[in-house]
Amino acid sequence: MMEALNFEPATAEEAQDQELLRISLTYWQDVWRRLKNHKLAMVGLIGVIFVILFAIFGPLFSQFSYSDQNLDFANTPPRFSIYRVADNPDYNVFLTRDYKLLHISDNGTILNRLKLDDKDVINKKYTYVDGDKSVLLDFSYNLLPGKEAEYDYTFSMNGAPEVIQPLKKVSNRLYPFGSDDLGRSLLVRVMYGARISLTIAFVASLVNLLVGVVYGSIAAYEGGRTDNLMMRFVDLLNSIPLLIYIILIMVLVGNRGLWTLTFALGSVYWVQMARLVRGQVLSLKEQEFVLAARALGVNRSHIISRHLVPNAIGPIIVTMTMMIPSAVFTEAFIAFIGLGVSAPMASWGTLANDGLGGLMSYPYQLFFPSLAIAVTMLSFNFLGDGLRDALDPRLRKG
Amino acid sequence: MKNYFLRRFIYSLFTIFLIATVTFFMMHSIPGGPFTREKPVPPEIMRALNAKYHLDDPLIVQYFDYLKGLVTFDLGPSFSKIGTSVNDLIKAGFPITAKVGFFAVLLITVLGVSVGIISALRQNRPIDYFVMFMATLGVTIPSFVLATVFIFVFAGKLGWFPPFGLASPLGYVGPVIALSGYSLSFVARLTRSSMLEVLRQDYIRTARANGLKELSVLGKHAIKNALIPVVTYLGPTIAALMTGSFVVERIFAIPGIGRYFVESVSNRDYTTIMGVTVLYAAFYVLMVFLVDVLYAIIDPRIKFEKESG
Amino acid sequence: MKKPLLEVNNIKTSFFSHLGEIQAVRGSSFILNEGDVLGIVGESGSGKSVTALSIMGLIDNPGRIKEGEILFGGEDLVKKSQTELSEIRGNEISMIFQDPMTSLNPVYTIENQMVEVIRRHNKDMNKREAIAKAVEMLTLVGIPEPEKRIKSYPHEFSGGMRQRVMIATALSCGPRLLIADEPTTALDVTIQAQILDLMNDLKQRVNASIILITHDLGVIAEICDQIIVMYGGTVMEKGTAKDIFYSPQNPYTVGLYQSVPKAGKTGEKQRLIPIEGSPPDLMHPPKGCPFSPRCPHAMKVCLEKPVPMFKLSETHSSACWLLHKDAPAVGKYTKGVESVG
Amino acid sequence: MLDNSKPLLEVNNLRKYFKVGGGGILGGKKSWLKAVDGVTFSINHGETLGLVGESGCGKSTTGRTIIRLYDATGGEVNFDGTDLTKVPEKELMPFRKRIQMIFQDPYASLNPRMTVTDIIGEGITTHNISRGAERQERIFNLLMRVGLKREHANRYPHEFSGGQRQRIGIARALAVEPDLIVCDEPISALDVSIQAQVVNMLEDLQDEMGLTYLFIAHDLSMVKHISDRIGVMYLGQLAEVADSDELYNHPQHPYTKALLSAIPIPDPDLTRKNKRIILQGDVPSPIDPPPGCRFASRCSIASEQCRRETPVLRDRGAGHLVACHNV
Repeated sequence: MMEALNFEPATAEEAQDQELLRISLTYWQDVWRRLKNHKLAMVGLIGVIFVILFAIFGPLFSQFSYSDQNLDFANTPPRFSIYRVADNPDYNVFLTRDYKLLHISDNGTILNRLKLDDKDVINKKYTYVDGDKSVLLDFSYNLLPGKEAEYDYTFSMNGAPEVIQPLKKVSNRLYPFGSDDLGRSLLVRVMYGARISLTIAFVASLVNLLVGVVYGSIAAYEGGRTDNLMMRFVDLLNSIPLLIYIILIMVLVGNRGLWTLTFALGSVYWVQMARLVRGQVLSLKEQEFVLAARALGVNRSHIISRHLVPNAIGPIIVTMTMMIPSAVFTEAFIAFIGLGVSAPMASWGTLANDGLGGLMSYPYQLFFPSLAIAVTMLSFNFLGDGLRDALDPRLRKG
Repeated sequence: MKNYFLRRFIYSLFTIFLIATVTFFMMHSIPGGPFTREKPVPPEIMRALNAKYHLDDPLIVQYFDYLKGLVTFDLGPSFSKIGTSVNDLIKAGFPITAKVGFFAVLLITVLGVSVGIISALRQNRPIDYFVMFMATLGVTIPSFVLATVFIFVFAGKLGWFPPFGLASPLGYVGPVIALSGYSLSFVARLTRSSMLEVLRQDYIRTARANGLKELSVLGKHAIKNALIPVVTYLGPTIAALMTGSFVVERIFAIPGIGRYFVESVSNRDYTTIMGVTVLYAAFYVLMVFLVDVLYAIIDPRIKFEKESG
Repeated sequence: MKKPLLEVNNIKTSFFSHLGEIQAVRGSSFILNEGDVLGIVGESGSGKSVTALSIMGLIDNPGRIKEGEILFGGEDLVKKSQTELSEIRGNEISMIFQDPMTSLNPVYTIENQMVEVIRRHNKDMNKREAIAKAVEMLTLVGIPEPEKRIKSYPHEFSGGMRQRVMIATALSCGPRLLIADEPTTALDVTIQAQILDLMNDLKQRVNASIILITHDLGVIAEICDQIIVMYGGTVMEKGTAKDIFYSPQNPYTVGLYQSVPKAGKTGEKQRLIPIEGSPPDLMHPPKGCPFSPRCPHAMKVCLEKPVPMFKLSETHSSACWLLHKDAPAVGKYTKGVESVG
Repeated sequence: MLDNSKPLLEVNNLRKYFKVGGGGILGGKKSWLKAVDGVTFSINHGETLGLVGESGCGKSTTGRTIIRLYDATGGEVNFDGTDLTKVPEKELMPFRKRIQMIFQDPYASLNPRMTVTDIIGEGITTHNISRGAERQERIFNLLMRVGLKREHANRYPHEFSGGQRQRIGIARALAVEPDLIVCDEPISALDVSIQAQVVNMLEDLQDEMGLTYLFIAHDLSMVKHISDRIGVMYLGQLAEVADSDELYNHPQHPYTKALLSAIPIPDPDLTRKNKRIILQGDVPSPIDPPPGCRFASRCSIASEQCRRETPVLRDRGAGHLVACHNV
């Protein structure tokens, strides 16, 4: 059991071998490694990329533009219950909520609208014609007291037996997200809405970033009276309800364009960024590595570009990722109370606002813009949370 | 200490004054008067209207009249609702808005804080993940979506709640949820992170080292410190709930002040816009001030630092 | 013969991070007798504070005591639940910490915090009696005008005064053991002198054993009877103050002593003898003796095999292969008897 | 060439006040934090002057004011014949090369986003000393000089231990070949065994390169070890200046005596025999300090005069300067 103990002196190399060198990673490699391990952040990142691609390239693949309308195909939902009124050749119809009868192909393409020929309101019997075909719709069952039938409508074509059961549900090939009350493709409008909403959000955030960084760093770098005065102004802005001021600016400017909104958002929300940057610069300015650079006589622009900015960039990026969704949010909010971009342009907020009226009949018109907003918000939030953890300097000591 | 509050109070009044001034000049720099309509109004009627509302006075005179009105709490007549004053509109709308807002604040503080604390104490366990997931959803769904989904599902499909109005107590449920959704989630997240931060502090370790019961360590030593950032957030939030009410009041057809504001914006009813803006701003500034006071009460270091530093 | 109050047997405490296991304490054993003042000395990362927190049962997530036992008055503290431990903490074992600026709750008055602790462990005491007790303790630790100052908040005290408050609170329930974790490190030299003076004074007047943790050999020389030298999560040497300072039997202890200037000596400038290299990474601790990579006398066995304790006298033992009977004779290192624990 | 007959650095009645409180439209009253209030000393070529004192005594501020990280409120800093406080910012460059600083916190003193090469090379580039391969070679040499390896050049600060980081900080200062180095508590954040490594290295470098040090620290025993002369600071003023051994063996100022006796000696018998002077109370606030001797409130021999008049630093023979009315 007793093994021989080796009491020879150890060489320096043997002793050195015991000391392990740590893996060398640059800051951004390290951040990226952390971020990759953060599952929700990766979900967020993919979401963000998806939303941006959707906005940029989505419209290219569509035959419609955001303003192409077709009143015949207004208010079509994303999914149809189709009734097959003739077998040979196939003839499927779909009845919209406002009693338009549409001819639908087997795979869900809208072919044409049948003309309403005769409207017997009292007996609830409508007749639609398409060339030589005529379809009789009977929805009087709806009115029977204590309705016993399990169906609401019957269709019969050219006097053929009544069809009471829908054939199947198919997705709307022409308008995957359905169409709005003017027969515009909601998918295309949501894509264009993404362009508008994201443009407003990105540009406004960029303006905020720029103003905030410049304002905050000047205040912090100059210090003293300048800083005091500048920060009093920020305090003042901070103590007023900014949303109201955006509304006032919108009223004031009158024109409801894209740039007005961007300007309105950009003019007030830089306050948060300015405070953050000031705080960062103030604390970094007193850090010993900045003092060391100053003691070496490194000039101001180098100190800012090599010492201050690279070390403040983490929190700035995090704030930026949080600013974009909040700009989307605010824009949607403003649009929702009727101050958004004017028609036929549409942001997600205006789309949601338009969809509100027909909520009970056409819920999808509200659902899709809302979904787009929520997905964007969620993605940016996940990404921002992940970045915050990944960039947290407290986790990076030693 | 008293000195500090007095200074803060004077500062608040000064802020309100500045806001009122800026708002006044903003509103008066809009091209076209409040009576500019698509249909041209005959010049003599326009003159008469302008004279009636003193719009023909020099701007500076109007400004001082307006300030005098503010000091005496008279916000002038409404331009669009003939015969009613802005004061009347506020008297009619504000209590309703305040009531909904009050319930929302109650929900946010009670539920948001407690859920945040539970989540922090059960960090990285299922309940924490669940709460944080809900809270993240909560901060990402706009209030109008929340409101419409509520109406569509609970009022429309299920019929549990009335879709519009506040006639029955059940009518409050939807507006309060829609109004508080975002802040509720935010407060929960904030409370959680603040609580986790506090639990890492040395004085918590001291409390444990002194053998204090876990209930006291958490309930007394941790919570009071953890609430400091939450309180700071609550002031502006309470005020923001009032502004958030634009949308919610519109969707639920509640005759609150937010709806009047939206209407006045589309009607270019300048006195009402100004009145409501100043009211909001004053309310906001007051809330921030109250939070400062509360803050100083919770955290004894504040007055010390602010007085000496 | 003194009775042992605390017996720490082969404690291993680790922290589990996403990068791996940090073995903060890798088997530490010692005995503290009643009425003794034990000093634990070591550099940062030596495991001295974690040892103390293990005794207190205050190892937070993601750390835990992996094995070993801590016998206090014959009972194993490792096996006790947090609820049971909370009855002991602050009552029978108290602890004060390094940074008095952050160790008191900023939002409660001193009175509030002291009374809470006193009444926690003296359930029959009413509030007035507890306040009287608190004032008495503050007087004991030399706070001027204690009746008035007790109403203050922590931020209204200086660092030295806060550390006095911490000591007063720790002693208020008459503990049998006081653990002081670097109590003077955050303080200025003249304030440190005040606190050390106070502790020396209390040592006579209070009936408690003390564990003093510090990195400062001077502080330890001043107060402690028994000394433990820790490095890399293990105990390197233990003995009386005289053993450790006058006949150290471990290259690490010797190295530590040689790296501090001897302020007493004058005349010709003396060169310091530093320990080369850096302390071990506790995520990947050396296989053998933790000090072997930096040791001037390192042998092959030192790098390969963990060192057992070698007993040199009743009071003195050291973990170093040089003390093995077969090892070559080096300097003043003598031979010891291999022992367990 | 350097003029060795005169001191390299002469600090004359240096003052640095910071404004505290006040500000804003409704701000409270302003007051002054007198961090450095009339400090006078000189350092000869190749000498090490230690500056000791407790936290808040103004020793670091003195160092930073000397190298113009702060602008002095008053007084002179004569470096090799030039009053640095009067030199315009733009013309400071030659002096930035000649005076360097080593900092306290090995974690905060290196930019975490820069590699060791960038950190050490910054001064070389700024002062146009060398470029390209020559610059890189110079950096390698500096690394080896401070006991690190060539392989370390492309690493980031977080990959090093505290002691290694402090070496990088020293290499950065040495890169521009300065005459004077202000060492601002360079060892107080390090472990005991590492402290000795750094101190020995500083001593070796001084011998090899003829450096002059202003060594700032709160640990008197280490300061005594490294310094030729020592200045003891209390609340922004110098209490006593003398040769290290003289100061250590024959302290005259009551504060120096207390400070010396407060150092715990790593020798159980000696330290327990040592009769210790315990100062009562805490260091008063440096904000708007009362007139008279700053130490009067804690001094056992303070007289009426001490509370009225500020004592000046007077030579008590052989360059032993004391600022006290009663010794």
